Amino acid sequence: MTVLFDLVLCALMLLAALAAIGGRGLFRATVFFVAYGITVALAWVRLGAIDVALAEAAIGAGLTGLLLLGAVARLRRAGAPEFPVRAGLVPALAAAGVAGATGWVALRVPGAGGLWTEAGEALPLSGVENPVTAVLLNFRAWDTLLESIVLLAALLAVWALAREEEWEAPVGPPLHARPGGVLEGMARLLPPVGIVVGVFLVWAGASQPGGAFQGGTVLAAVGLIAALAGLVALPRPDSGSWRTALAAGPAVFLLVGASGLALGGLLLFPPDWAKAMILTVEVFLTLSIAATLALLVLGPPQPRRMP
Amino acid sequence: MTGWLLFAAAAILLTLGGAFWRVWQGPGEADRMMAAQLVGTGGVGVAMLLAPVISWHALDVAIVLALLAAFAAVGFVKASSPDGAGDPEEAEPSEGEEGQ
Amino acid sequence: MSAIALPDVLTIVLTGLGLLFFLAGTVGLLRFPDTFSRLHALTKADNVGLGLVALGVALQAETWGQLARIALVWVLALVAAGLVAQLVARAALVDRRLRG
Amino acid sequence: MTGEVALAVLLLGPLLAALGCLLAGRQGSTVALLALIAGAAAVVVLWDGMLRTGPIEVRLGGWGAPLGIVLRADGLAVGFLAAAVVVMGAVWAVARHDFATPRARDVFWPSSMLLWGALNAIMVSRDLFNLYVGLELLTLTAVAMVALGRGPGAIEAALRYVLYALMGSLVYLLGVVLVYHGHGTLDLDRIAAGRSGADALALGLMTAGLAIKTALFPFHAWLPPAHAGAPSPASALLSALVPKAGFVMLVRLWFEAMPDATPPAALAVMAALGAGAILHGGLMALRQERLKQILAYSTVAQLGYLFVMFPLVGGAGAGTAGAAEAWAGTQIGAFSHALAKAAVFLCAALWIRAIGSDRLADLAGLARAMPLSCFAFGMAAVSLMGLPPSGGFIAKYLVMRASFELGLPGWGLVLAAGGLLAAAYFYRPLAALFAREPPRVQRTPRLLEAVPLALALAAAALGVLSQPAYDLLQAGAPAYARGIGP
Repeated sequence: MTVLFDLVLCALMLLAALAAIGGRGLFRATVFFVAYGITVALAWVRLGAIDVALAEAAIGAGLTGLLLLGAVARLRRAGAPEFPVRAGLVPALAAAGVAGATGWVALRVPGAGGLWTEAGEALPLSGVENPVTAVLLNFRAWDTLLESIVLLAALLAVWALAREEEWEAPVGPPLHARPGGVLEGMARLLPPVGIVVGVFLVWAGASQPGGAFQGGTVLAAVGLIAALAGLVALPRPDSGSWRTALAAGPAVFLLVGASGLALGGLLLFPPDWAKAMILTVEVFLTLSIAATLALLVLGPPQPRRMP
Repeated sequence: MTGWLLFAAAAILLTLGGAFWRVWQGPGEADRMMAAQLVGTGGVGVAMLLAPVISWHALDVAIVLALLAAFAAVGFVKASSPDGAGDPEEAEPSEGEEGQ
Repeated sequence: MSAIALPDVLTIVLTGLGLLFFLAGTVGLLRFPDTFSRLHALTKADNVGLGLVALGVALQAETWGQLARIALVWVLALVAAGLVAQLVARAALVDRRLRG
Repeated sequence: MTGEVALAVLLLGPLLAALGCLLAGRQGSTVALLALIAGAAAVVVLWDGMLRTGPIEVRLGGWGAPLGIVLRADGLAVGFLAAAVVVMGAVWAVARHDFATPRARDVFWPSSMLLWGALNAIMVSRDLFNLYVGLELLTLTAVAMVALGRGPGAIEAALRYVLYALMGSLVYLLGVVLVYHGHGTLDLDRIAAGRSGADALALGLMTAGLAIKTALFPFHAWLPPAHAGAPSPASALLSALVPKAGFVMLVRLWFEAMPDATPPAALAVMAALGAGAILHGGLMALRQERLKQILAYSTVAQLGYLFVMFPLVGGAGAGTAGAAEAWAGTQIGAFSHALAKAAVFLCAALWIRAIGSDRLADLAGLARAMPLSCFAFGMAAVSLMGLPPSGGFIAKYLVMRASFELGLPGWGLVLAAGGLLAAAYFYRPLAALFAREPPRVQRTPRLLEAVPLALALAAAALGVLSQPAYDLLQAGAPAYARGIGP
């Protein structure tokens, strides 16, 4: 039965991917991309990688869909011609060749088995019980620290797209909805639930799947729903409080990492304090990830008068 | 039990194949969007069915999927409003002859 | 051949019924003639389907936390589907191009 | 411990400074200056410590490989850390005047600090995935800087850059996956200790990805529009420093992690691509009408020089004195290119401020009005052509001598051809600058003109002080390049 399930899931995943790149029309491609994100999240569940599935569900099926649909609409309003989203034969063959070769070699060459044993032995010293969190926030904290800053760099790149005279404007398009309408009702209903779910994912991340990234993404998503209904005012890129929110997570992470120097080594989390240190980092990181992702989706500042 | 749950999950996935066809075929963008919505609901169902088999934490994935199921659709209705930032309820139906 | 416990039988029956609703929803999505009736088929069918699947999985749950999550998933899916159907239908009503 | 603190200053310092710049807004450049001063001191401490005790190793979080990440500041790393801090400092001095508007200021200062931090992180990392993360950060900040340029051309260049770079990242990451599958570790030294049947494909994929990021011919199409379209002080960072990160990663992969997976034919292919870059970049530079485009194509060509090293250091000559010379020559070449290329781009920045254009025709006669910067440009051009006295000359001399010693004179001749091309494409801007025409310019402070001059003099000094650079590069160099008999 497992084989049947796997076959159907893989077929769907491939179909969604091919339809997203092989068909005509940006809108259809985008919808297939959302469907693809859902199937990939399910594949991660099937593989037991719940942490990744959570991230994929929130990013792949959630935020990216919103971002791409907005882009499609913007292109249309700008009068851009509907260019064919048709991957050329050569890149398609090249991609298939690379994927095929990688798969073939990976199946043929015996695997070295990863680092499960080492991670299991070190887990009691890491301060948390979820091995994924131990890897992300302790064993390989330097990677995660850099990754959290990568998000910020991406936001800077998005903001760089604004024109000089637009820097005074709030980010994103001017969002509004009918007062008391369905959209506004939804925007009042979902965020409280989403905040509970997001906070739960962060809090639970120490012992079970979840964590700052997953929780932060959910918080960003429900925040965006509120923003889409015009319930929250969008910030300007030079807003001090928002910049503090963007910087807080990486800053706390950096300071905690540097404080390790006093405790015996860079990015060192002594076992007795590790849990407190990691949770502190995660709380601030969640805030920053949520703020950064939400601002990334909203885009650069835009003038309030539409052309 | 495991066998049945996996079978049921595979069967739901197969019905999603039908939704894929509707996304491909359209004809309207509303059709494509609603079919994607079905893929989302189906995905929630599959994640729930996998929970007893793989890990009960799969329910958290189902929650996130369900919570954000509406997300793409909200983006869609926003994007299809006149200024790309509004809400279809703010506008009057223009040609409602078949929609009443 | 061991006897199957009652909860397992119920799970199979409920999820099986849920499957039928998913199937019905997909058939509706594929066969109904216009955008609005397709919308209608979909939201009704897949929500009942999802509800039945949720009930079936709930019988396998081991803790109250799991039960609560299953309930949350279903409620979220119901709310999302209702709101989305409303919004998309409204958008299609305002702008007939979306109907194709 | 001192070394660990110095490394912490160089790794965490720029990142903290970037956050500080984001919060400080108007005071961004001050925050950046403080970080640069601290960074310069840290480089001195590291350099000194390394010469006394050898490469400095830090096991982050106390874990060590394979579970954790190991950092190591060896000669190669410290050399690039030093080059980076010098170039950053010079760019700071010019950028402080150029990025005055709120948007430019608010994006440039955090981005430049992040770029510096990412570069430092890559230079000292010994972990394939950590290198990937560092490269992502570097690329995104570089893209942000390109997007800061004016006009739709800049956005198009940034978009093209992003698409190329993402493709490179994914292909590299696929290779990393294969390595982890085969070796069960991501640590460079542990990978070198074992072997896996997946090594050849993994190395091929990672090389392809990094070749895109390094703009190695024929994957260079993104570079000229990006480097020519970015604001000039940013171009200096992009051209002088950013592609070197991918190059250092390639060197670490080919000569440190997987020396056994590289047959002579593959080494020759890398050098052949380098030769292609030298010829193509040089010929294209000859045909450009705008100074910044000439400089961008010159970067394509100069990056090609770095790859000529591959068959000289690996292959038959591995472990001989010739290999050690080719190794040191190439790295000195990379340092002197960083200094000289930053110098010429900063000249371009000053001139664009003064006359509002970088067309060769508009530069005519500028040497009368801005003699210092024009002299700096000339000095830097001498180094980029590989004429004495300069780091560029020593670099080329060492690599050419190695190619003759090892019986592979063809590669040496390619370098000579590249030098002739460089002389040809630099002749045009130089001729324009020193033409007898009355220039009309806005006044530029002399002190600003001294900034590129300092860089150009540093590039020249590398030629005179090549022995310390050579000693530095021998510290922790792979056995291939240590000049010990096989």
